[in-house]
Amino acid sequence: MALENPLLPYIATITKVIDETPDVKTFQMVFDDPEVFNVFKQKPGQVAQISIFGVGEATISITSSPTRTGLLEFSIKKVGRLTSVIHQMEPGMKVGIRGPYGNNFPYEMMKGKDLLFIGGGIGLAPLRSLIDFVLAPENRQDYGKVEILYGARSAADLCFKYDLFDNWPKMPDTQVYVTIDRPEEGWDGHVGFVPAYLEEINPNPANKVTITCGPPIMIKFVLQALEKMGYSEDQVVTTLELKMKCGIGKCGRCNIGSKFVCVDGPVFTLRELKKLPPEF
Amino acid sequence: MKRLFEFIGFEPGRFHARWISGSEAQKVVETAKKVTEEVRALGPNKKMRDDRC
Amino acid sequence: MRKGYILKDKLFPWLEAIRAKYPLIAPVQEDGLSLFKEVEKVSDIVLDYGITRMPPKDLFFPQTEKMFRIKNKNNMAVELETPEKITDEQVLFGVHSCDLKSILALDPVFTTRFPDRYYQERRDKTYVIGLSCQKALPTCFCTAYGITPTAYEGADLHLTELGDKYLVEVVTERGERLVAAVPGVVFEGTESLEAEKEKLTAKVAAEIKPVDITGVKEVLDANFELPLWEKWAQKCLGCGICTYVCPTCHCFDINDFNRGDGVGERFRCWDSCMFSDFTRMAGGHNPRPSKKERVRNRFMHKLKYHLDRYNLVGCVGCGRCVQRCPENIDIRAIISDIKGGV
Amino acid sequence: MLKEKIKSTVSSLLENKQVDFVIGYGAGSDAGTVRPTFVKAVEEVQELIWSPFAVNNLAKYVMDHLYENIKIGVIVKGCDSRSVVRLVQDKVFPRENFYVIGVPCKGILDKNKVARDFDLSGEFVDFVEQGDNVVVKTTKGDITIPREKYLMDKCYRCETPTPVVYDVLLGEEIAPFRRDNYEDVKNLESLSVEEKSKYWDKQFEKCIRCYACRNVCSACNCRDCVFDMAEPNWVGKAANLSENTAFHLIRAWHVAGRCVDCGECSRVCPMGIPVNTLNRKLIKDMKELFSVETPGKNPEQGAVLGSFRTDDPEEFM
Repeated sequence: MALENPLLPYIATITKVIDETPDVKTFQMVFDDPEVFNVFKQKPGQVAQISIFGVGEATISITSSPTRTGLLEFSIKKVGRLTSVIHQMEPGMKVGIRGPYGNNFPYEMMKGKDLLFIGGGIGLAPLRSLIDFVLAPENRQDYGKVEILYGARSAADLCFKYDLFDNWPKMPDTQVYVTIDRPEEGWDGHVGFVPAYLEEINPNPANKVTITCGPPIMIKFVLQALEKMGYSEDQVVTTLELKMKCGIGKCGRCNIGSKFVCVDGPVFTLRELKKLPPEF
Repeated sequence: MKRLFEFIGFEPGRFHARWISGSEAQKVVETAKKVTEEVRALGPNKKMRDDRC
Repeated sequence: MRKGYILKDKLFPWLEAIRAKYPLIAPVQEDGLSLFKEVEKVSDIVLDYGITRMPPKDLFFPQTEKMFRIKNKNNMAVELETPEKITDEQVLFGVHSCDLKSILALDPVFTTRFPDRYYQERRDKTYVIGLSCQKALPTCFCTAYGITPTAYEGADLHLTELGDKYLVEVVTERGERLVAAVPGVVFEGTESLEAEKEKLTAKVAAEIKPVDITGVKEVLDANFELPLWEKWAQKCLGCGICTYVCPTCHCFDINDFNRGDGVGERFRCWDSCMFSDFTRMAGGHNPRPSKKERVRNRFMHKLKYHLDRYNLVGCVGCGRCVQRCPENIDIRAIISDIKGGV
Repeated sequence: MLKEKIKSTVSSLLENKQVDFVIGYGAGSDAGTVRPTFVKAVEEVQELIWSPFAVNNLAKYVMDHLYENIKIGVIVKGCDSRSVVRLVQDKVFPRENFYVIGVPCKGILDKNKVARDFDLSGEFVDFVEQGDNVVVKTTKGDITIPREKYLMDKCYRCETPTPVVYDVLLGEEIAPFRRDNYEDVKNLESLSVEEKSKYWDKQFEKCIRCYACRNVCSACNCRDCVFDMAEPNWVGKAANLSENTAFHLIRAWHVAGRCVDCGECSRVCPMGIPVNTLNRKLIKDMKELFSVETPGKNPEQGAVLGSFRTDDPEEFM
């Protein structure tokens, strides 16, 4: 939807801050003008530009599913200037949001299929918008079995613990696999890197789509593992993260070859990805 | 620094640099007074003003 | 298209009549540089300026542009004020064919898919008057892209000096409006001028050192890796000259200026894909980590990516980057290397 | 012929594996321009030329190879050789990784000055010196240029026509025959406060913040430059007079005591800002205050602002 001025953010208020890990917080936000929710219609996998006024903007994926109306959630890892400032913000404070930008996970194409989500670290945040979308009661019958494979460096670094250990495992026909990189005291779950765990589980590619997001090195080995297991390039969907500024295909920063990640991405199938120059 | 400031057109007296030890309280006071007086006499600085907003 | 003429000695009075009505931006000579500047006296306008140091894109996409004013009270209350009006109607005079074409190359970037309000308003409110070249510079190579040195595409009105007259071509409806608003163009008997213009076109085109771009796009389509990128990148200093003097480069950054008391503004300013931090992410990852990737990106944008996206050339052969590159990285030589596949 | 000497020297350096590659000059787009050329193999040596327009300071390029176990040959003129000294003194690039090919130089022609009076649009073929004239042979004919009339401004005040450091010197040593009396700086100093301010405001207003002056500078060797930093945001990215002035002041101070006055910053500026004059003001002051030489001129002299003598003037006490 075209705004009159796409570079002007909507003002929103932080309503809740959830500590996910030592360096990740999830922010619930609500537009100050409730009418904005009628025009800001995000689809799973899209991103938004979050403003802190006087500081700047950062591109953050929308982690809440569109099926949860009346709020938006953003899980933000403290890595840079803006994210450090937002980590100090509290409920009641004002931010700006513009978007939604980019394409979305191909949830129509996924209908009738089993879904395998593979995430690492903060990479679960964009996947979560689609997980909650397909697990929502109104959509659940459209999709087959849902498997979620997720890993982080340590137990403390696992995002969305309430979903991983509580909400999602309770859902019908849903399986959650969690792993951490190194053994640690008090952890009786799986230990090892995500790609290795994936090969252990060895999920059958028949009628399945995998959706993966995580650090570049994880994605690289996950893609290799999936190809080895016989997944076709169309069965593998990933979402990329590049530095963005405008979000609207003009500022020239997030291009990979002729494609702009902010409008042509961030979601690509492995087939599309292989057509792009290796510059991401 | 002072010399380059003046080279690009800041008024002499707009910028001061003084070496003052922590024990020289009197010198701090005197210097602050002198700098304030000199700068006040020069009036508001016009160079390098960022008049945005 | 309507055609008319202005007698040569009536040109400046006509421009003065325009200037009396609108801000007039035209090539002037200032401190040894020719630049498009708002003129106070039409006599300051330089007609045989060769090429301006900076392209006219600044008129539509200023180097630094305030987007909105911010009043932020400790993040508890925020007010944003967008400017009511971005610009008044203005006239840009004296744009050569390469630069005219570059405006057309920028248009789809800013006006399609999420139209950019700032660019759009400046574009809508600017009458562009083109001016044919009378001679070519050693760095000119517009003809490589099928642009003729007298082409009017991109102008609203286009002028060509021919003997004691200027041929006036009214290219767009906006041009018609300007002609109606400022009388002075005589609409009769231009046949001989048109024939003269053809001769001028051939004369100037013949002065241009030929550059052949056939096959360049195909080589780039097929090869992302070519040894030439490393060869040229090692000469590159990584400054932003080529991108800032380029009429079709449109990269920008968005930043906030903060006065300190919560009042500030959000502005955008030109940025350059040649800068090392351009694509560096907050976490440190950089998809274009070395000069090789950055140099490749710039020339791929000029010769391939812009064509892929908008079916328009990303280079118009103005030669500014050739003139200004401190280390003589010459896109014409790169084109020839690409053709040679080296 | 200097060109032949350069070629044979570089050939033997490469053949004997004394260097990994050599940075020299190749032919540029027109007769008045040279292009830095990186020669890695003997076959490529033919690309090297010598030209009276060979102005570029090539020493900067070694900074692309920091921390590499590499030996780089660099062709330097007197002015450029000061960069080599400073790079070594600052421990940016070790002396043993340099192979310095020195070229004595009576002055480089300013292509902008020459182009006003002569047609330089042909390709460079060769040149010969005939007394006080330089005859440049181009594909569009020969041009006879009286040298003294068309030199780069910096060459009229050159005090090091022979490189101050080299591993091999190609050609006869030239004894210093000019003096730098900082006329350009003095002229500006003599202006009133208002005139100075107006002059520099006009210059800084033109700045497009392309950072070419920084990137070409052999004294600009920080891994992360303050001008690229968003946090802390020392200088805003907006191009306006205030931010531009801050940029130029910080840049000049930052290289104070390290700037070798090679003049490249002024040469590359696309807007014709006399960037180097700020540095020269600082050098002139340092010379007056501390009785030192231009940085890099005397390999024995350490960093000017990095050393302390008890008799240093103390204007700030």
